[in-house]
Amino acid sequence: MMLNAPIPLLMITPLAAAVICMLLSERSRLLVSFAAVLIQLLASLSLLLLLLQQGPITHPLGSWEAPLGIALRADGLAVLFVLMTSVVAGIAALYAALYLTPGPLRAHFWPLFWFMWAALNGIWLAADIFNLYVGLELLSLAAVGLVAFSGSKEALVAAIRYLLAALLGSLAYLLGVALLYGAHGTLSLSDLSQQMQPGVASSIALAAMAMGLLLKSALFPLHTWLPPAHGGAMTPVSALLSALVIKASLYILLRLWIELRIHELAPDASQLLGWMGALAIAWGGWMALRQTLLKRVVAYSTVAQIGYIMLMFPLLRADNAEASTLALQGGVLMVLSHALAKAGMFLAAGNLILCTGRPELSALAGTSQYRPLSIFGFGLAGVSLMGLPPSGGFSAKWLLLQSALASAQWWWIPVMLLGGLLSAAYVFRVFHYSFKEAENSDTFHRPGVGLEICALALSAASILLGFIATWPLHLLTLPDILPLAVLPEGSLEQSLELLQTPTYETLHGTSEQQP
Amino acid sequence: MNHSLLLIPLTPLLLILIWCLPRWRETACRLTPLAVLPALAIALSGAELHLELPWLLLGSDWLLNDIRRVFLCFTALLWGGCAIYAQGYMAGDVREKSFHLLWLLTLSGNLGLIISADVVSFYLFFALMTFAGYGLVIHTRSEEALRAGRVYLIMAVLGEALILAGLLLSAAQLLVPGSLLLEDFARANATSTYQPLIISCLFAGFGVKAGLPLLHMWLPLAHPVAPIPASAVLSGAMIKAGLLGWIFLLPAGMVSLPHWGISICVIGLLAAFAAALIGVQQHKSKTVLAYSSISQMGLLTTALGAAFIQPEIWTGLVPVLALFAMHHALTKGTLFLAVGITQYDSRLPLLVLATAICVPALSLVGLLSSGSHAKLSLKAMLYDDLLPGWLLPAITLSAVATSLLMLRYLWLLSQNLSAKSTHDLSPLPQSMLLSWLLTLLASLTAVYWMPQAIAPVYPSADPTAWLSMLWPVMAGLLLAEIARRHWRTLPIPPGDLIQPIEALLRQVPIFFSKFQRATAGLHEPVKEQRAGFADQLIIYLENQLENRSLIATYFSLLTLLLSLLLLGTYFV
Amino acid sequence: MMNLLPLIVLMTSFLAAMVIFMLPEQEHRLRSLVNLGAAVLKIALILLLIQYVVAGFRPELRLEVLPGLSMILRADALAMLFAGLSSMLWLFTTLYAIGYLEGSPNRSRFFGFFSLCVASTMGISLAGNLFTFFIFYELLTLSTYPLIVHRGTPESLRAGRIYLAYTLSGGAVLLIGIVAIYALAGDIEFGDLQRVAEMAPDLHPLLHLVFALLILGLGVKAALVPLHGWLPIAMVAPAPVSALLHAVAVVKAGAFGIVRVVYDVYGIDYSWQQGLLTPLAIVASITILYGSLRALQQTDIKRRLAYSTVSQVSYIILGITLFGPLGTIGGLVHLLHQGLMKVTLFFCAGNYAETLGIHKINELDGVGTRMPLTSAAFTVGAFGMIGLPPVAGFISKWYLGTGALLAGMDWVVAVLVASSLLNAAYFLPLLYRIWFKPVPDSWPHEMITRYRDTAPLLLFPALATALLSIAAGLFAGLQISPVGWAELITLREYLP
Amino acid sequence: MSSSAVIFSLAGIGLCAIGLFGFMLHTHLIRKLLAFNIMGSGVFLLLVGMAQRSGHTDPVPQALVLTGIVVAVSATALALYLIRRWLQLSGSTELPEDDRR
Repeated sequence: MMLNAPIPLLMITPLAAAVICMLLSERSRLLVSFAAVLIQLLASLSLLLLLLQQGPITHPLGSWEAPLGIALRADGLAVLFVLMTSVVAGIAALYAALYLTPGPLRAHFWPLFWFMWAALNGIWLAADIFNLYVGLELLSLAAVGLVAFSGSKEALVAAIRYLLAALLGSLAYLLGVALLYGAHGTLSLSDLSQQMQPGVASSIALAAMAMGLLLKSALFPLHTWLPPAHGGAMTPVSALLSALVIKASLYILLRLWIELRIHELAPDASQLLGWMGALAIAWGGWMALRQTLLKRVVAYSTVAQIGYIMLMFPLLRADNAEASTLALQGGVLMVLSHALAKAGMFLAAGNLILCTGRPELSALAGTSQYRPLSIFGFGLAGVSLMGLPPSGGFSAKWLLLQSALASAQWWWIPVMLLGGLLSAAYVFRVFHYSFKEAENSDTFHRPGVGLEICALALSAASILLGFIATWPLHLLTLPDILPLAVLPEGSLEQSLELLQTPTYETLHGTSEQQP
Repeated sequence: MNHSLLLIPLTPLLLILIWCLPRWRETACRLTPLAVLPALAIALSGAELHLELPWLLLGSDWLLNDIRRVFLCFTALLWGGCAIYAQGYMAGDVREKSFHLLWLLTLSGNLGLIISADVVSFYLFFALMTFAGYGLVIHTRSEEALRAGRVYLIMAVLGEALILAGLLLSAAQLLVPGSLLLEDFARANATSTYQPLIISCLFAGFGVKAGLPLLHMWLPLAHPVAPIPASAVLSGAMIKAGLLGWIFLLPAGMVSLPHWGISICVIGLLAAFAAALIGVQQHKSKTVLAYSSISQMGLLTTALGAAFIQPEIWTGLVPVLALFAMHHALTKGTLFLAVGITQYDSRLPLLVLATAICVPALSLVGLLSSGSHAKLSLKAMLYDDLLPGWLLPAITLSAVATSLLMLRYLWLLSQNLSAKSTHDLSPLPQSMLLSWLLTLLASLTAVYWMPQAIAPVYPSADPTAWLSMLWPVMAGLLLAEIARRHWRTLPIPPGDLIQPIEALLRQVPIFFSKFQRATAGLHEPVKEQRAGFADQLIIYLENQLENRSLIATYFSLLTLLLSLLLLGTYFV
Repeated sequence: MMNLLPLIVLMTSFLAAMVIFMLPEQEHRLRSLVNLGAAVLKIALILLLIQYVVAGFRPELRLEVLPGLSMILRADALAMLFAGLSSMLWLFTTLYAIGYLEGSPNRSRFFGFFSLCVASTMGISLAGNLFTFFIFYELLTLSTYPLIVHRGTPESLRAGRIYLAYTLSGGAVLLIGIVAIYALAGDIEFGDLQRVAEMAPDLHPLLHLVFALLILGLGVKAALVPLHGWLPIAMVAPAPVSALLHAVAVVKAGAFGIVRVVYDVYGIDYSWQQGLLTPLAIVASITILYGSLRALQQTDIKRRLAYSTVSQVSYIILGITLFGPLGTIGGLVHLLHQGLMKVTLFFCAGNYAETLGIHKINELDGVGTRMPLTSAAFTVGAFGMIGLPPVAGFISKWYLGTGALLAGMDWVVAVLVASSLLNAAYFLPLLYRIWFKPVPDSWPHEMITRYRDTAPLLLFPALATALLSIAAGLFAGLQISPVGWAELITLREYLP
Repeated sequence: MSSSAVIFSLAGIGLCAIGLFGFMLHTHLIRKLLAFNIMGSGVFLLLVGMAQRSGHTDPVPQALVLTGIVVAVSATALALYLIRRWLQLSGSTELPEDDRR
């Protein structure tokens, strides 16, 4: 049953877990959660297998057909994000279980966590724009709850700010949905991509949807709610928010942009997104450099990294299939590696704060001496964020750079590289503090081994992604969501072949070494 | 048998190994005189030896032929004699042990370069000799010694650099690609397009050792301050390394280069005369000897120049040069050692002492044994129609200069002797006396038992020829007598030109400090820039963005902008 | 198995690093054991690899990390030159570091990153394309940073910051260059010269630009003037780190990268025809002279050595710009020779500092009497730098000079000669002070009094590398000498 | 498009605009929340209005609005809870203007 129907399982398990967690006692709550995490992992894996065997799957929930029913769709991109969620949220759940002391806080955490996961899966698998709205809204509410549940004053302010921004974004998105439905009479993404009519209503609709989504993704200059929310939340929450939640709205934006073929028809709009991204890179990097609180540094780093992801949009060009493919690959890889690295970094930062007992950067002096493992976890994640090899971040940057060159948009190259340097500056600023001579001996607390391992696992995964990037990128071709029709002859086929078959050089090289 | 060549430079090095063991150090010091024995034995054995060592450096090639044997022979003799001398002279010196170490190193270099037939070994031993010799020069660590050492080192490094440049330039156009043999280099230099540059570099580079004018300043500074045995080998043996370099590497005898020849002759004669003129103004016997060395090397330089004008004479000239080198080395060595003898109570009758001191001086002016042989042979070789007519008279005339220098030397020594009464002086160590007499003997007789290579050139004992050697000495005596009565010595300091040059160089640090000031800022840390304008602006804007719910406004504006963009490009 | 060897070589130090990170701080003996064991094992493996390479094999391992983009580890002759150097010096430097850090804190971290640094160097040498090269190039930056800031003092933190600013910027520029050449020519492997050579003529200006970018990026680590500013400042690091930085790892990585770009990406013929080499030669010459001039002005021993490195590393670059086998041999062999000699000098400088607290040049007076063996080793290194035989430096200089003339760039000889003079000018005074100045009444800060010279673990590596630098010069004629190996590489380069 | 649809749509857009302005201008959190609800009503009106184009009633927008209302209610509830907590903790109904260096 489980292997046959992973899609409903992916939706139902988290919702069920959320409800059950609200009802049960402390101990059983953890058990249920672990069981649910396990089911989620297995379900996403079986979905992957199914996808590899059968290709993209469409699944009407409860056998109700669209438009009134909810249709779910699992193509390569969706499955990739499902898997990413399972890995990151699974590890974050483990971390949370170890991190949160038993008590009311933990009681609040698990239901919200499961609602969030349900919303995420809903968004990844949604096939129509209204379900995306529902998912978004559920996600926002769960996320706001997660930010607020620690109960401190700062967290509360951050949560209210976050909520207000999220509501504004949701409404803008909903407005767009209304206008699009009014103009086209359909909500399904695939129908819309075929029936898209030009007009004022469609333009406003798309603009409102895009901006609403960007507001939820905290793209500069709509980012100000993010640092307090992500920096002020409890560590596992920060990790989840930065790694997964903001990716949901970006995912929707990407879907809209590609499936409604805006990247082909309105390159100027793409340029706007790109420039906002460029500014975000600079702004976020600079602000990260100026923070005195460790988690704020990491939070502003998210602002900058979103900018990187946005650079994918102007690089998706109708007139250059090669550049578009590279851009899509680079952008998606950037999302993946950022998810892993940022989650790892937040967890490592949380560990460091546990060590020192203080949230300031200046408290880190001596940590590299006495708690090298925590710093190491932070550093590994930092490597990926800086875009230094070998890491997923580097591979993504490589692809984006290649794409920028291929589409002759050279101006993104300095943006990416300077952004990389800025991120190096703020990551190494943390090291700088940690390497400072400590006056006293080992006075640090010792975070549990489990916590360290969680952080390290995520950070290491972001590095590992640099070596196995072909594998997630292969999923992007199931099906290839950039329509083949607009490609010049052969170029994509070639790159597809590159994905799967050994190149001539590979064969040549191996044969050559036998003298 | 060929491998016995290895012994020549390695014996001193082996002694150094022994020296390095603290318990054996004393023994090693006592054994220094033995370091030359293998070299001497091999040199006198008369066999032609050739050893190829492809694994050594870039592929080494060591050779002992007739000419080299002469050089090896007198070098070993002189070093051996001086080493015995040093046993007595250095006894009780605080730095006696380090003296022996440096002695052995220098010796190894000096012996090694004589048997090197490839450029790399040659350069290696040459450098070894030069740099270890520095330690000998500054042995006393006195102010003068350090200054002399400084000048010596700077000039030596310059010389090394010039030699390296010359060698590299020659290597570019070898006729046998990849060869490292000295003779191939010399052959290449005969035709190379870089020829002027190569000849300049090599001539000047080795000229530093040989004391060419303007490159000579270290000589009168270094020779007097070094301990006497070291001065003797510096002036006698090591100075000849420069000559060897010329013989091995310059294309003399292969091509006719009259312009070069004339220039070299002029330079040589300039050295011969000017050194004498400056030398007679000096007040230290060792300084006078040093200038005499410059003067004598000037004669050899002139002969070299002649071979550039008339290549035909080269084959005959080389043995003569070797003979002359041998003569000068041993004689000058003896003269230097004599200076030390006069500082002790030798308990010899004054007449014996004076004779023993005067004999080598007479030899140097050309009146006796090796001196007359060498000078006569040289002149005989330069009887050539193609050579400029003024060459021979000039060389003959140079004997006047030499005599003046020798007279000055003897006079200074006699002043020395008479100034101190015998009982002020400590007794002369036996080893010093022995070695002095041995060297003297060698200098007088070597010409008769030296390797046969140079034998055929001996001119017959022609009285007229001898007369031609006598009159310049007489003229010198006359001049000296006149000068003694009417001439006050000019206040020319040892090293003559070095003083103005040093004054000039002292300006250089000023340039340097200016340069330093100009570049110091370039890579020194930039001051921390905090709270720059841009930074403040960004922080201000960030606060503005966050406060007062402006986010909704930006949001609306951006939505509007995006709609317009979409409208503009998408749907219109 | 043979094809796995490069990976195993890489992993010996990488795994050693991981194990060391995991070991508790107080497990000094076990850590040293792991470290030395890995170092010895690596040398053995490298020797094995060299056997294969000599026999004409080319062990290779590849992994596709991005579509059309592979990570390639490959042991070719040039790789083995650099790998051999780093594995050998790793052993000595580790020994030295064990002695040097005796009793100081944070050794676990230090040795961990130390091994990681060597692993990156291995990766750089074994990289089979620019992409792989870049991966390890940046990894090297990351793994050296903790070593530079190891002491945690404000100066070392500042040095670390400056180091990062330089090297990461350089890395960024290099990345542009690499991305650009990949965009132009695809996944271009080292030695695959057809792709660039056969490119359409209208792309040549672009290729030149890319060449400039690559050199600019690599030039930061190779400390080409004016990109050298980090090097003297990074001198605050502990002596073994300086030794590693200067002799093996960082500057060599830059130089080695330039070697790869010129020989194995663009190809020497193409670079020569297009006139790319002369500007590079000019930059290298300026660096040689400028570095020497600046070295003259320093009063701190390590800073003087640092500027000397600036100058000496450019010999390598100068060598590869000289078209013809001799220049190539000179450049390549200097990669090894400079490593040996400079590591000796830094060991000795460290010994002076650790034993007697000597940091300034004017404190060196008479130290030859107190520490004769260290000083002898220092002398050997200095003579090598000046280029006096039989120390290895002469051999490099000889090949460079003859190579320059062969390539028709006779002005290079003047540069070499001037540089020799300057080298003499800034090394000979040191030697004079060491050997000929009277022994002072007291040393600045005498720390090791138990031994006649200094602690054996500090002394042995310095002596060993000094002997090796002499041996490299003295036995240059042997097939197994650095020159012999460089000749082998050159043969393969010029007669493919 | 029928005239009632136009009226619905225009009213919806008007409400949206009013709500947006309210959202921008007010600092009192409850007012902000109310402004958001007004905006929400505007969007729902728009949805319903647009759905009337084909003469008969389209069930989809109805379902959407229904869902939308549920979502809006829960969001409002959460917001109210948070605002009340904030009032309890700080005694203020406005967000603090936190300044950074």
